[in-house]
Amino acid sequence: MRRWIAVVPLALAGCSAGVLDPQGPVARAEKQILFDSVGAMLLIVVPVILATIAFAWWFRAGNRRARYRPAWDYSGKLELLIWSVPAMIVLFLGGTGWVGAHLLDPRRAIPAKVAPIEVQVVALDWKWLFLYPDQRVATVNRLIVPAGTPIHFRLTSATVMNSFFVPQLGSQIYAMAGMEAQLRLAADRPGRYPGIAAHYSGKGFSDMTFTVDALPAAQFTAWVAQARAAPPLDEARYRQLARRGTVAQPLMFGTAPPRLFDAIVAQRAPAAERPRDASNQGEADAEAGK
Amino acid sequence: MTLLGRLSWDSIPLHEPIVMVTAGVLFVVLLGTGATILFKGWLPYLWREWITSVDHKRIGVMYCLLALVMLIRGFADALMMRSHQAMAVGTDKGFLPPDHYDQIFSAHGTIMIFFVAMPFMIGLMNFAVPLQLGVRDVAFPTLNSVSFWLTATGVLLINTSLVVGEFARTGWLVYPPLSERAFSPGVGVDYYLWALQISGAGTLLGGINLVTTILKMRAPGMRYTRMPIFCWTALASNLLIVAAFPILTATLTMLTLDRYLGFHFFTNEAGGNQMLFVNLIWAWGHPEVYILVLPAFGIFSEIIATFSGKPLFGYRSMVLATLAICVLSFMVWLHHFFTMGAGADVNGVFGVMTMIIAVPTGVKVFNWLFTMYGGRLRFEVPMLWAVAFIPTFVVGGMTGVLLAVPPADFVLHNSVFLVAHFHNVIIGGVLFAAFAGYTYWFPKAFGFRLHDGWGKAAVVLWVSGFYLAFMPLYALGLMGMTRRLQHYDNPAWQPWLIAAWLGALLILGGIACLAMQLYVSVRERRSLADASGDPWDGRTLEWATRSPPPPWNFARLPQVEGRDALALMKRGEAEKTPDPLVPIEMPRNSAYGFVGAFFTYLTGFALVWHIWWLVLLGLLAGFATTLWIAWHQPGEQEIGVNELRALEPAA
Amino acid sequence: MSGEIADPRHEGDGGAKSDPPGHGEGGPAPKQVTVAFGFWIFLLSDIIMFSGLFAAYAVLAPNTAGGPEGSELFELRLVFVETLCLLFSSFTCGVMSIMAVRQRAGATYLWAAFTALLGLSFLAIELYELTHLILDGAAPTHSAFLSALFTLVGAHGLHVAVGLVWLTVMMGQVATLGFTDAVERRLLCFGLYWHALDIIWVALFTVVYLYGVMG
Amino acid sequence: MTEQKGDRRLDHAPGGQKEGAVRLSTYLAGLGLALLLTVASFALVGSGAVWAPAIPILLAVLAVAQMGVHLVFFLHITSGPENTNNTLALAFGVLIVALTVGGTLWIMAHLDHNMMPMAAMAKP
Ligand code: HEA
Ligand code: HEA
Ligand code: CUA
Ligand SMILES: [Cu+2]
Repeated sequence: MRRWIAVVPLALAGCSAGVLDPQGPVARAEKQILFDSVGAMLLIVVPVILATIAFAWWFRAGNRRARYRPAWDYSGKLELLIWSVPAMIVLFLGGTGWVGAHLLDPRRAIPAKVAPIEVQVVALDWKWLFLYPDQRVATVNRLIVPAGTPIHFRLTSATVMNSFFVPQLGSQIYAMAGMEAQLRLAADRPGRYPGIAAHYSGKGFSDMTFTVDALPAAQFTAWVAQARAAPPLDEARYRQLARRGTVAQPLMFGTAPPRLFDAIVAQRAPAAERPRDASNQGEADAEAGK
Repeated sequence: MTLLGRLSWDSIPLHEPIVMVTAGVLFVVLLGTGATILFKGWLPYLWREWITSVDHKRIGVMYCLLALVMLIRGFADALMMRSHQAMAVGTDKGFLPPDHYDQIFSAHGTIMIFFVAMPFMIGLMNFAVPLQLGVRDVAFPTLNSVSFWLTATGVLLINTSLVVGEFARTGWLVYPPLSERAFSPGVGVDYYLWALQISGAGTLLGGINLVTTILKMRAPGMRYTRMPIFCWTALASNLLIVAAFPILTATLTMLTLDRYLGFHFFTNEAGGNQMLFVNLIWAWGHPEVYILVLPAFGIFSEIIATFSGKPLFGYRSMVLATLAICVLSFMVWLHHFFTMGAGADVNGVFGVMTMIIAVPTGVKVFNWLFTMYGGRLRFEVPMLWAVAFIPTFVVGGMTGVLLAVPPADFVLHNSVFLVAHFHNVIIGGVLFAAFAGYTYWFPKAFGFRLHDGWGKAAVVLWVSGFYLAFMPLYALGLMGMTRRLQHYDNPAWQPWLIAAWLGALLILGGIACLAMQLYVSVRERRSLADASGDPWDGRTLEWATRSPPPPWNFARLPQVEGRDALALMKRGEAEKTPDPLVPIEMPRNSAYGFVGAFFTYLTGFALVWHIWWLVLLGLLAGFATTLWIAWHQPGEQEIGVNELRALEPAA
Repeated sequence: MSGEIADPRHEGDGGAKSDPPGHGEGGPAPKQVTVAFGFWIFLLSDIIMFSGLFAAYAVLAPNTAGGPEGSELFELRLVFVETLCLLFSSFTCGVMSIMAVRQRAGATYLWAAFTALLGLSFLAIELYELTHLILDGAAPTHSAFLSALFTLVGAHGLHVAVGLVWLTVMMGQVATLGFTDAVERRLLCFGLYWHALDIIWVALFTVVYLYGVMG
Repeated sequence: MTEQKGDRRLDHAPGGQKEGAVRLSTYLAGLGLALLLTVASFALVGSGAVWAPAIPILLAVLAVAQMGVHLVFFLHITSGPENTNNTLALAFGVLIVALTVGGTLWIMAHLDHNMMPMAAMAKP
């Protein structure tokens, strides 16, 4: 109970860490589109709401000053108006949507002076595995990227459908087994941004969160060097990770099998045990990371 | 292989206190009701007048009753979720473990859509459409009873899962591969599949019935351009049922084959394609939401015209808008998976198509406004719902259009912003319409009005509760809160969730008022009685007969001379040249629906639990019942002129 | 039936002078019309159901998961015979309806028997084909393509089987109840059903078999 | 059969036929046409009669034609005024089928293309 009270000022601090606090070019554009669209629609929605209240008030049966027109049920001019005004707004929104769908297509490269960094994302039950094909390191539930550098994600799932989402960086995209989605994002400046699984995936779904740490470019190189020292992600370890369960702490791996991601996409990676078929309730749950 | 398939004592969740208490209460209530019915000797009456009834009015009432009962279950789930999320922050994981919480949101969504909103709308259409068309019943009365009992079977089956087994933990649309046997080995998804297949069959048959009724069974002179707008929306809605539900049937069948026979439609292995399921389920799912909201639009159109004392403004563009929405709703389904990666062109096309729906919907809104303009507005309870509906729905529609902008959806998809959107349109649109229609037609169905004061209190509590409960979700969505979270770490969310919880409590107050209203109204039915049959100064034909209407609705079929047929008659513009009374043929009652549904239930239950002998038995019994009825169809019963005169002095 | 509209304001569309006959505007349509129309709507919905299966088949057909493809499996000559069976059964079913309308019981049985026989032959060939596939290792559990194939073909076959049961029941009805209105209506619906199955089969042999063998 | 009132004589349902209205010749004609189209379809496959890539298109045309034959000759759906409702219902059904099947194929093709594994794409 006491906690609740302590928390109120935090809430007023508002939409920190959300869509309204964008930290990258994609998220910024999306926020702008969001505001534009709402603005355009408010142009018509606010009058409609006001008119509802006004008409309801003025034409109440008790108001003798209001004129009763029991036969007024058609007006060609008004008909034209009520079809065309919404149509115009829709034209604007539709145009924005169309252009936006193209310019903000998740696969579309982000213009930048530096070459993008490659990250491969694997959704597991219930944790995120990040593979760095060029750096050859891997992490779980913690994504380290250089700030100001576009990131090219390739995403898949070794289990059920999921969705990879960093609200402050923008667009989410589904990760699905046997398929490879692509997504390009970038962080403007160093910082720590929460990431989530945005598609329900079962029991451990709520804990399937991660953090994105955008580091200055130099620090990123240092981090990679440091990560190399971590234990390797070998087959046994991967098998363990792939089991249903959550991990308490982010993990780091010094090396990873070079073609692990492709193997997962091609569904040739070592499989995790699945819950037995016979029981009607039981799911084998295990703490996969330790 | 045992005699009972997968069923065993372990299937009953004795270890879960919440479930057991709920189930216990349910059991006691059922037992009590059953015992009361038996001891008071009501069973023969119920059997004769309700269970075997093929009267569209009785069936309509039973649909609504079913929906109201399920509304309570759905709301109990909603309240649990709201209470849970109000506390489940940080280390506090709330009072519902994930296993249970996941069942609850799945159950809530499934039950609210399939067993609350659908039956409520279908019930109101069933009740009012034949009356408005000025005819004696729907095209196929016995089939109507079958439809209802199949829906009831679905309800019973899905509720059986509360006590025996479990509910699906997959969300209300059971996306594979999570819903495949490999990831959900339990019976939850199987309950879902069979309950939906069975009730879906009922819904489809009902849709065929109403389409045929509206196209082929109208009072003399009731041409299309004279049909009450509610009949038009009912036509559009039922056309959508006929066109969309088969897709659901096909899709669920494929998932069933995956689960039961090891097929590979949507599995991760052997070339299955989960995206295909998502695609097909929304090809049904999007039309589904318009199946719900179109009749709601119709109800409000009738109510606003009646209580404004004016004909509906822009009847023709209203019809046009209805049909446009009906067709457009089949061209937008991809907006539910913009983030699956179909690419810019596909997203763009479906985004634009979606926004186009805002145009005909907007036309409707403006037509309602202009109907009010120049009217003499009487703020009876149905009209209050209508006036609350317009701004609420417009806000919900606006956020819907926002979600239709692909780049905006990329950051809002699956967030609680989306949850706020659809509760905004469903509660503000469909549910408000259900309550409005319930209040509006109640006196027609039962011969007395609902109590006014309690009704007004319900409106106030519901509307304020709704805003308090769902506006915070918009904010939370923008803050990055995703849906279906059993717990969360961000303490900044909690105050908003507490506000939402308080909103749900206000809604609870609204529900209590509705219950009180019903109780008080029944108690005071004498003083609330309506002898005229036309308590609201109505404009359409349902008010031209007495309340409650006789089984044959109209002793003479009304002769329709124009739009707003009754209003014309009242103005004396439609000359009444009474035809001589002629004998009427009325369909006889039939137990087929009930008995058939009983066997269907057995079959469904047996399929869930893999009790194959019972499956066979149930199917054979159902077939035998069908054969029996094919030879012993009750046929029609003629009501002679003298009898009619005696029963209907006014005629 | 009032032909004239006195006041144009009453008129919805201003145009028509008299109630056009039918479509329920001149009052509720007779039972036979509503039943047949309702059944027509049902058939359309059934066709939409099939369209879902067709769409799934079209999407999954390339997903053979290393297993056999259509071109390795299909035996066009069998399919041709199947098609002929169904086609001729559509014809015999039509003749049966004519006999039924003329209320000639003997001829109705005869043509119904032809129809049933042709339908049974169709089913027999189909079953033979499918069991063969399974025995050859091309079971529906093998790949998404085979799942979709068996489901689509099986759904059509199931409809045919239901039709045969229905036809048998109808002959029993004719024998015991005679050509009552209800029996006539049911026969009419059966005819519609049977012809509609044929339409679905046309799509099926084209999309599945003919396209299939072309690879 | 119940005698129908004069003003309803034009209201037909599909297959709704009065005695004598549909003759054997209709069914015979339907059978003939359907046979022709079927044989043509089967013969087309594997024959060199048409430019190979056009065969699927021609097959589709033949199939549509045959469905039309079935509708007209067996189900008695025509364009007459008494058939308006039936034809409209059919048109609605066809529209829905076209939208769902067409839409599904379009969407799924794009999804498959966009999500094809890069590794697989590299292969020929
Ligand atoms: C018809 C549809 C419908 C309706 C009416 C509601 C109503 C409500 N819903 Fe809902 N909801 C869904 C459809 C609906 N919902 C769906 C589809 C989902 C998604 C599920 C999923 O994720 O898979 C969902 C999910 C959902 C969530 C999960 C969000 C998440 O994923 O995190 C929550 C959270 O609290 C919620 C809350 C509520 C609340 C508080 C109401 C309240 O408004 C409660 C309303 C109360 C009633 C409707 C009952 C009132 C009336 C009576 C009892 C009658 C009284 C008697 C007489 C008149 C005689 N809903
Ligand atoms: C009755 C139910 C109902 C209704 C009527 C609607 C109506 C609309 N819905 Fe909603 N929707 C749902 C129920 C409903 N929806 C449900 C249940 C889900 C989620 C399911 C799930 O995932 O579990 C959903 C999800 C959903 C999504 C998917 C989001 C996502 O998953 O990321 C989208 C995206 O486009 C969307 C859009 C719309 C639009 C554009 C309308 C339009 O029809 C709204 C039109 C109305 C107006 C716009 C207001 C009035 C108009 C004017 C005043 C005119 C002027 C206005 C303008 C020009 C803007 N809806
Ligand atoms: Cu409420 Cu379980
Ligand atoms: Cu939608």
